[in-house]
Amino acid sequence: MCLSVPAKISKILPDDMAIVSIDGVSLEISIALVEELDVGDNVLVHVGYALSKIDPTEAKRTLELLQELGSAGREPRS
Amino acid sequence: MCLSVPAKISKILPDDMAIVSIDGVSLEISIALVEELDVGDNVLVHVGYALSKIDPTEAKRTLELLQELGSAGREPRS
Amino acid sequence: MKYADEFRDKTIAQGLARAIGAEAGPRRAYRFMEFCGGHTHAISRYGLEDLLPANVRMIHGPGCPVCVLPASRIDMAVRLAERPEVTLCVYGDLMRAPGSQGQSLMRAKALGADIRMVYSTLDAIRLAEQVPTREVVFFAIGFETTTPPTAVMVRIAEKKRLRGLSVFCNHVLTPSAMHSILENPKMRNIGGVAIDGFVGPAHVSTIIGTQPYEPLVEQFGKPIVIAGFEPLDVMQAILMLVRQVNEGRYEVENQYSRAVTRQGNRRAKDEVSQVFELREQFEWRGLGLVPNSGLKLKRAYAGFDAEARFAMHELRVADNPACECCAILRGAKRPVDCKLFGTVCTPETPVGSCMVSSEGACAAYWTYGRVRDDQVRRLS
Amino acid sequence: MKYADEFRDKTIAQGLARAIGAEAGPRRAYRFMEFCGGHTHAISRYGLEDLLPANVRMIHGPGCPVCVLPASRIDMAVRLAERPEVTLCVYGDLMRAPGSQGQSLMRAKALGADIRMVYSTLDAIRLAEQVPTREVVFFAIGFETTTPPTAVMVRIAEKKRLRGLSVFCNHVLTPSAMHSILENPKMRNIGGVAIDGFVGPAHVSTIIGTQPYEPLVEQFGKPIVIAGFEPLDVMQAILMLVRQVNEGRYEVENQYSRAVTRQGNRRAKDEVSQVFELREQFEWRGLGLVPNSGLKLKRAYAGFDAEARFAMHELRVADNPACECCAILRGAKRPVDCKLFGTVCTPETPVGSCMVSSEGACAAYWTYGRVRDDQVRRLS
Amino acid sequence: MSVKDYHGKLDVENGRVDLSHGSGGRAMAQLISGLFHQAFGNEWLARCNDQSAFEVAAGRMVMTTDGYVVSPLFFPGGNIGSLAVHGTINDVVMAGARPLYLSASFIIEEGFRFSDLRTIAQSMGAAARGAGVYIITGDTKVVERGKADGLFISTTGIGVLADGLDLSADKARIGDRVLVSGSLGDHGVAIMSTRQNAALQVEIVSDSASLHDLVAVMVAAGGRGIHVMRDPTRGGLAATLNEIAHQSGLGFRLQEAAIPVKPAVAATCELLGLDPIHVANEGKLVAIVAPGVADAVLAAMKGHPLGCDAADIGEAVADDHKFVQVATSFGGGRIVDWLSGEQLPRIC
Amino acid sequence: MSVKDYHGKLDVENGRVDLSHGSGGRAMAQLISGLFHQAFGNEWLARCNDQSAFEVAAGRMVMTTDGYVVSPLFFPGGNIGSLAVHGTINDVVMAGARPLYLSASFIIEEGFRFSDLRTIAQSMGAAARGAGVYIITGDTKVVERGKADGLFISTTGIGVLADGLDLSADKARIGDRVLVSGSLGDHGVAIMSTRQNAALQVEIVSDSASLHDLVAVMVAAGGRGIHVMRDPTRGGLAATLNEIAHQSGLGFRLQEAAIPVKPAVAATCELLGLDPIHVANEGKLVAIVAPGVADAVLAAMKGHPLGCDAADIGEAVADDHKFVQVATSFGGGRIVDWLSGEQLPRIC
Ligand code: SF4
Ligand code: SF4
Ligand SMILES: [Mg+2]
Ligand SMILES: [Mg+2]
Ligand SMILES: [Mg+2]
Ligand SMILES: [Mg+2]
Ligand SMILES: [Mg+2]
Ligand SMILES: [Mg+2]
Ligand SMILES: [Mg+2]
Ligand SMILES: [Mg+2]
Ligand SMILES: [Mg+2]
Ligand SMILES: [Mg+2]
Repeated sequence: MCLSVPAKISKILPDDMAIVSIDGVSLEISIALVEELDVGDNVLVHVGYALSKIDPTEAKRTLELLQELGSAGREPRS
Repeated sequence: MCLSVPAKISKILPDDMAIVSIDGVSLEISIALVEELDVGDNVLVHVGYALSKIDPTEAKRTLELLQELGSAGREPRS
Repeated sequence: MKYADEFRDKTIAQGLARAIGAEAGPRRAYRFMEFCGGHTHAISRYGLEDLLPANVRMIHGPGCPVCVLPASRIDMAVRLAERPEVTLCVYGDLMRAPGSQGQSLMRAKALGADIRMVYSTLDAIRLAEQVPTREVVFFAIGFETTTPPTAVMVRIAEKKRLRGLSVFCNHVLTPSAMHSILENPKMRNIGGVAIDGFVGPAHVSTIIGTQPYEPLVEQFGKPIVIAGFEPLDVMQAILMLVRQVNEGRYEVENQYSRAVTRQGNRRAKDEVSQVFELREQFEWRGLGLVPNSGLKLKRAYAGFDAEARFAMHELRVADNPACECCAILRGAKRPVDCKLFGTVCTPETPVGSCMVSSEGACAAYWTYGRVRDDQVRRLS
Repeated sequence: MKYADEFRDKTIAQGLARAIGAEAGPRRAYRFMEFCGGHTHAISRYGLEDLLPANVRMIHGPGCPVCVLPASRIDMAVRLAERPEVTLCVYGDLMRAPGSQGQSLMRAKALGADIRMVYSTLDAIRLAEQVPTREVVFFAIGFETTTPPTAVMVRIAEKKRLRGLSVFCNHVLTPSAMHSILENPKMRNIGGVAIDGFVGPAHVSTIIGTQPYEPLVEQFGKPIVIAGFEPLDVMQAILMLVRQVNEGRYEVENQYSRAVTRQGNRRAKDEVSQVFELREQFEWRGLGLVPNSGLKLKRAYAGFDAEARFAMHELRVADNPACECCAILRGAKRPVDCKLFGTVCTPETPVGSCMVSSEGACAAYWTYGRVRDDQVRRLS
Repeated sequence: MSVKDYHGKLDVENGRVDLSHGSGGRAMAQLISGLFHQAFGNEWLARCNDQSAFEVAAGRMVMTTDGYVVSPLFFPGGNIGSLAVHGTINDVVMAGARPLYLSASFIIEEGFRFSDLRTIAQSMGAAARGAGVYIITGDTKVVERGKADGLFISTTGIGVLADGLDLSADKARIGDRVLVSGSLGDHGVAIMSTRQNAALQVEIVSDSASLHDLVAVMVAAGGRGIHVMRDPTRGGLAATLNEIAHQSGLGFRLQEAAIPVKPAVAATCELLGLDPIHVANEGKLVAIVAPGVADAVLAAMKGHPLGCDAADIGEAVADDHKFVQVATSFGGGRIVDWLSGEQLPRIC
Repeated sequence: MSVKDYHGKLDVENGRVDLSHGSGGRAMAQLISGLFHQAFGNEWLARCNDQSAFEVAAGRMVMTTDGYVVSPLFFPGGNIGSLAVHGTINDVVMAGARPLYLSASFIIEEGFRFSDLRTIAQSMGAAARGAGVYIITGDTKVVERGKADGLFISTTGIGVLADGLDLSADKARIGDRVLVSGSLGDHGVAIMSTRQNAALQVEIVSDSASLHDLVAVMVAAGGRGIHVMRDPTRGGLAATLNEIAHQSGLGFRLQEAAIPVKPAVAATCELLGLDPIHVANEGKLVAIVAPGVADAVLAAMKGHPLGCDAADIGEAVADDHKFVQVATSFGGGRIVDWLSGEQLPRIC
C-alpha cells in the first residue's frame, strides 16, 4: 500500500512543483507538502507528490545497524 | 433536384403517417402535406414526405398523348 | 416502378425525337433552359442530347439548391457545427458542398464536428428527442419542394416542445430566380442570343402550382412548360416548347398534369406560410443577391431560428475567380468551357458548387458526358 | 535506485534471518501482524517467509485501501460514473475493485461510463481545466499517505475556481483501524492466541508520525515497530519486535527513521485538517463500521463534495458470504483457508477485495505464493 | 485449494469484453480458447503458437487481405464474421486460386458482448468450413470504449493457383465479353436498409457468399479464356470496371438493359438517389472473358446456384479515355464513372 | 478540356483522410497509389489487383497475423507502422522461418492527416525493406470520426521454414535453458512514458526491431537444439513463459538477478507499481534451447547487435503446477503469474 519511490530533486519549479529523477527517469511532482526542499535532496514520491524528505544521516545509521545485525547474525549465538 | 419517387400508399398510420411501397420496398412517410389520401393512392415521395397525389386519369392521358406523339413522329412529316 | 417506367420507353422516345426533329424548323436554333437539376439529370442520365436535333440546344439552369448555395452559407454552417453543443443535421448532398478555402461539412466532420446525415426532417425530430441536452440544428436547404417538410418539422417541434431543435434556414424560391434570370438582359440573351423558353420545375410546381409562372410569361414573353423528371416528360416538354415558339405563343403549359395543378398544394403552402416569411434578399451562387428569393423563420418562431439563437454572423465570401459556375448557372457557358473542369475541379475536389451535387451541371457533365468533346457545340 | 537497492541486500538478509532465528526463543510462537499491504507485498515479493524461523508467523492486516473499501462505495461510484455529465477520475487500483453483483468501474467503463485512470490528483486538475463543461469527480481513496494530495487538489481547485471538479471522498484513518482490531477481543486473540505485536505503517507514518501509535501501545500493551517497505526494513522490524516481546516491552519503535519522525509532516497534516473532518463512522470491508475512521469534506468545501453535489445515497451491500476476506483482513484466516481462493476467486475474477489489488492478501498469495501448500501452517 | 485451470470459463451468455481480454493475460487466453478456438476449431490453432505452419507444393500462391468495418455488424443475410470470410476467400478465388488458409485479426471495442462475438465467430467458422478453408492463426486486441465501432475484423487469405492461370486486371483484351454472376447491389442495399433509415424496409438480403465453387466451375468451362475476375465490392460494378479499364488500357461498353438489378434494389436506389452500378456486392463476380469462351462460361455460371442470374452485359472496346460507357435502355449513351467520394443518400 | 488522370494528386502536406478515401472511388485509388504504393513500391502492388501471386518452392510455410492498436501512434523508437512490420515479421521468424511477404490492412479514422499516414507508411516500407520482405497486398478502410483511434493496422506475414525445423510452444523439455535476447520492458515503458503521464520523462526508446537476422544466427548456432522461440510482447516475459509452460507441461525456474532490465525501466516500473516481467517488448525474444547448445546459441546472440545483452536466465523444470518461479535476488522464491487483466498503474 501507498506505493512510493525515493527520488532526487533535480530542479525546483514555480508553484510548488519540482522535477525529480530516478535512474534516468524524471518526473514532475508537487512539493506542496514538504517544507524546505533543495536540489539534491531525496524525497519519497507518492501519487505525484513528495511526501517527505529522506534523512541521509538516519539512512546511513539504519544501514550501518543493518550491516551490524546482519554480521552478528552470521555467527549464531544460541 | 428535388429527388422524388412515385409510391403507393399501403397503410395509413396515426399522426399523419403512412406506409408506402415501391417494388418490394416499404417506407414510413409523413402525409401531413397532402389532403385526403387512401390506401392504394399513389403519391410523390420527397425527403420522407408525400408531396402530392398522382392523378391516375391525368397520367393515363399523358401516356396516351405520348404514344400518339411518338407514333406520329415515326413517319417524319417534313 | 409504376409512374416511372412507363415514361422511360425507348420506342416512344425515338418517335418523339423524330417529331421534334420534324417540327423544329431547320432554319432556326432553339435554345431552351431547363431550370431544374432534375431535368439536367434526366437529359444526361438517358442521353437525351443524343436524340435531339442539332438546332435544339438545352441550357442548364440553376436548379440545384446545393449549387446555388453560396460558400458563405456553408462557412456559416461549418462554424455552427464546430460549436461543441451543436449537432448539425444535413441532407447528404451538402456534405461535400464547398465553402471557402477548402472548407466543407465533410471536412468539419472529419475534424470532429458532430454532423449527421439525415434523409428527412423526421430524422432530425427523432434525434432531437433522443439527445435532449444537445442543440440539434437542421441545415435546411431546398426550393419550394423541400420547404414544406421543414415547416412541418418546426410545427412538430413546437407542439412537442423540442427546445433543443432549431433550423438554419436556406430555403429559396424558384420564380424569383427565374425572374432574376429573365430580368437581367445579360442573362436573357446569352452570347447575344435569347433563351427561347423554359422547361419549368416539376416537383417545385407540385407545391406552388403553375400559376406563379404566369406573370413571368406575361412580362417576358417566353414560353414555360412545366414538365416531369422522366425522360419522356422532358422530351414532350421540348416538343411543346418548339410548338409554342413555332406558333409565336408564350404560355405556361403543364406537361406534368398527373402531379401538378394550377393552384398547387394548398396545405403545403399553408404550412410554409405559417412558419416562414420572405427575406429581403438572399445570395445565390452565380446570381448574386436576388430580391425576395429566400425564406426565413417568422418572428413567432424565432426560438427555432438558429441564426437568431446562435447569433450567427452573415458572411460574405468571394467565389473562386476561375470558376465559371456563375456563367454556367446562368446558362452563359457550359462546363467544358471552364478551365478547371476535369483538371483541378472534379467531383472528388469540387471547386464550384456545380461540381458538388451529381445534379450540378458540371458534375452531370463529368459523370455522364465528359468524353463527348465532339458534342461541345459552342454558341455561335 | 538509491535508498532502495541498499535495503534489498541478500547477504545482510541472511545474517538478519539468522539473528531472528537465534533471538526468537524456540519455546514460544511469535505472531506479528503487518498492518500495511506494502509490508505484505515485500514479504511475498522477496520470499521473506522462506527466511523466517517456523515459530515467527506474519499475519496480514487490512492495510490496503482498495481491500478495505466496501462494495457499497464501489456501487456508489459506479452510479455516479453512469451519470452522463460526470467524468470519474480514479487510481488504477480501483478499476477492478468489485462492487456488488459483479459490478466494477472497469465494467461500467466498458458499458460506456466516462471513467479515466489518473496517476495523481494533479492529472484530475489538468482534466478539469481541459473540459470545463464536464463534472470531473475524483474518486479519492487511501490512508493518511494519500489524503494530503487530495487536500492539495481541493485547495488548488478552490484557488483556480474549478467549478467542475469535486471529490468522492473515501479516505480512512489507520490508527482507528488498528484500534478497532485491538479493541475487539475476537480480533486481538486470533484463534485464541493473541497478536504479539505490529509492524506499523511506513508511508502513513511519514505523514502522521509515530506519536498517534503511542496511546495504542499504552492501552493494549502490544509493541509497534514502524518499518519501511524494503525487505531489510521488514526483517529488522521483526527482529525489533522479537526483542520487545522477549524483553517484555511494549513501545512504539521507529525502524524507518530515515523518513518518519515522531511528529510527522506538519504541513501535510495542516492541508488535511483544512479540508477534511472526521466522519462519525465509516464502513471497512472486513471490519464493519469503525467509529471515527473516515474523513469527509468540511462544510466550507461542500461545493467540492461529490456526495453533497450529486445527492449520492448511502448504500449498504452485504459481502459475499463465502468470501473470507473479513477474517483474512482481521488476520483470523489465511487466503488458502478460503474455499473460493484460486477456484472461483482469482485476480481475473475477484470475489473479495483482497484479490483485487496486488497488495491484497489473497492476490499476493495468488501471485507470489500459491504453490506453497507445504507452507500452509494453520494456527494450532 | 485447487489450482485454477489455464482454460477458465467465460460467461459467454452475460459477459462483455473488457480491456483485460486484450492484454496478454489469462483473461485473453480464456477468450481465445473459450470462444475463437471453439468456433474455428482446427489442429493449427490447438497448438497455440503465434503462427501456424503448413505444407505447400511448389507452384504459385496468392495472398490477399481485407479489413471489415461494416455497420451494422448483423444484417439480413449475414454478419461481419461471415462477410470477413467470404470477402477474403473471394479475393483469393478471383485470381483463379483455390483458397487454403485464413488468418483473422480482431479489434474489439470494450463492452462488446461475448454472445455476439460467439455468434460472429461461429459464422466465420461455418463460412470457412463451407469453403474448405481453415482459419489457422489470429490475433485479438481490445480498445477502449469509444475507440472502435464494436468490432473490426481483418482477414488475410492465401491460396494456390491452378497451373497456367494468370488472371490480372491488366489482362482484359478488346473484344472480351463482360459477364456478371447475378443481380447487382443486393449487399449494399441490405446494409443501407438497416442503417440508413429506420423507416425504410427492403425485402433484400445480402448476397454475401464464397464464390470458390462458382469460380471452379467457370475455370473448368473457360480455362485461360478467362482473363480477369473481380468481385465488385466497394464502389460496385462501376469501380471494378473502371479499375480494369485503367489497368488494361481499354474501355467497356455495356448494355444497361442486360445488367441484372432486382426491382427492390432499383427502387431503394431511386429513393436514396443512388445508382445500383455503384452499390457494393459481396457474393458476385465480374469476369472478363475471351469472346470464344463467353457462352460456355456463361452457361456454366447459370448452371451454378450462385450464378443462376448471370448475364453477359457488354464488351471491352478500344478507348483512349478508358471509359466505361453504358447504352441506356432509353437509347442514349452515358459514361459510368467511379463513385465520387462516399456514397451519400441525396435529396436532389 | 483535359481528362483527369486516374492517379490524381493528393495534398499530402495539408490534407486529411475523409470517408471518401475508403469507399471504393477515385479518392481511394488516389490514396492507395499516391501514398501506400509509393511507400511500399514493389512489382506486386503495381499490378493493382485485389490479391498478389508469387512462386513458392515445395516445403513448409508459416502464416501469422497481428493487429496493431498502439497509442500513441508515434513513440520514442518507432511508430505504429514500423511496429506492424517488425511485430509480424517476428512472429514469422519465431517459428524459425524466413519471412517472405506481408499484407497490410489499414483502418483509418476520418480526419487522420495524410502527412502522418505517409510517415507511417514510409516507416513500414523501410522496415520491410530492412528485412528483405515485401508488402504485396493491402486494404484501406475509413471509419467515421470517433469510431477508431486514429489508425489501426493489421499485418499478416508468411514465410518459409528451414528444413527440419519445428519450433512450437509444446517443444520445451525439462532441463532446457531459457535465453532472452536483451533487456526487458523497453517497449512498454517507452509507450507508457508518452501515454501515462505528461509529467513522466524516461530516457528509453522502444526496442521495436525485426529479429529475422538474429534468429538466422541462432538457428545456425543451435539448429534443432532450439526448441521454442517466442517474442515476449503483450504480457511480457511472464505471459510468454506461462504459455510455454502450459503448452509443454512443465515449469520454469528463473534467476531474477540474471534477467536483464535497464535501470530506467526498473525505476519507471517501481513508480507505476508494475513489474518489468509483465511489460511488453517488441524487439526481444525468448528461446528455450537444449542445454547442450545453450552456450553456443547465447554466444551467437551476444555477437549480434540485437542480442548483445542476451542472457541465460533459467531453466525448464518438472512441475505439475506448470509454474514459472523466480529465485529472487534477495534469496527467497516467488511465482511469476500471468498478468491479471490489464496492466494498470497503481498507487498502492
Ligand atoms: S468545373 Fe468546377 S470550377 Fe469550373 S465551373 Fe464547374 S464547378 Fe466551377
Ligand atoms: S480468495 Fe477471494 S473470496 Fe476468498 S477471501 Fe480472498 S478475496 Fe475473499
Ligand atoms: Mg483484398
Ligand atoms: Mg475484397
Ligand atoms: Mg498476436
Ligand atoms: Mg463507441
Ligand atoms: Mg475484390
Ligand atoms: Mg500473431
Ligand atoms: Mg505478435
Ligand atoms: Mg480490399
Ligand atoms: Mg476519436
Ligand atoms: Mg509473438
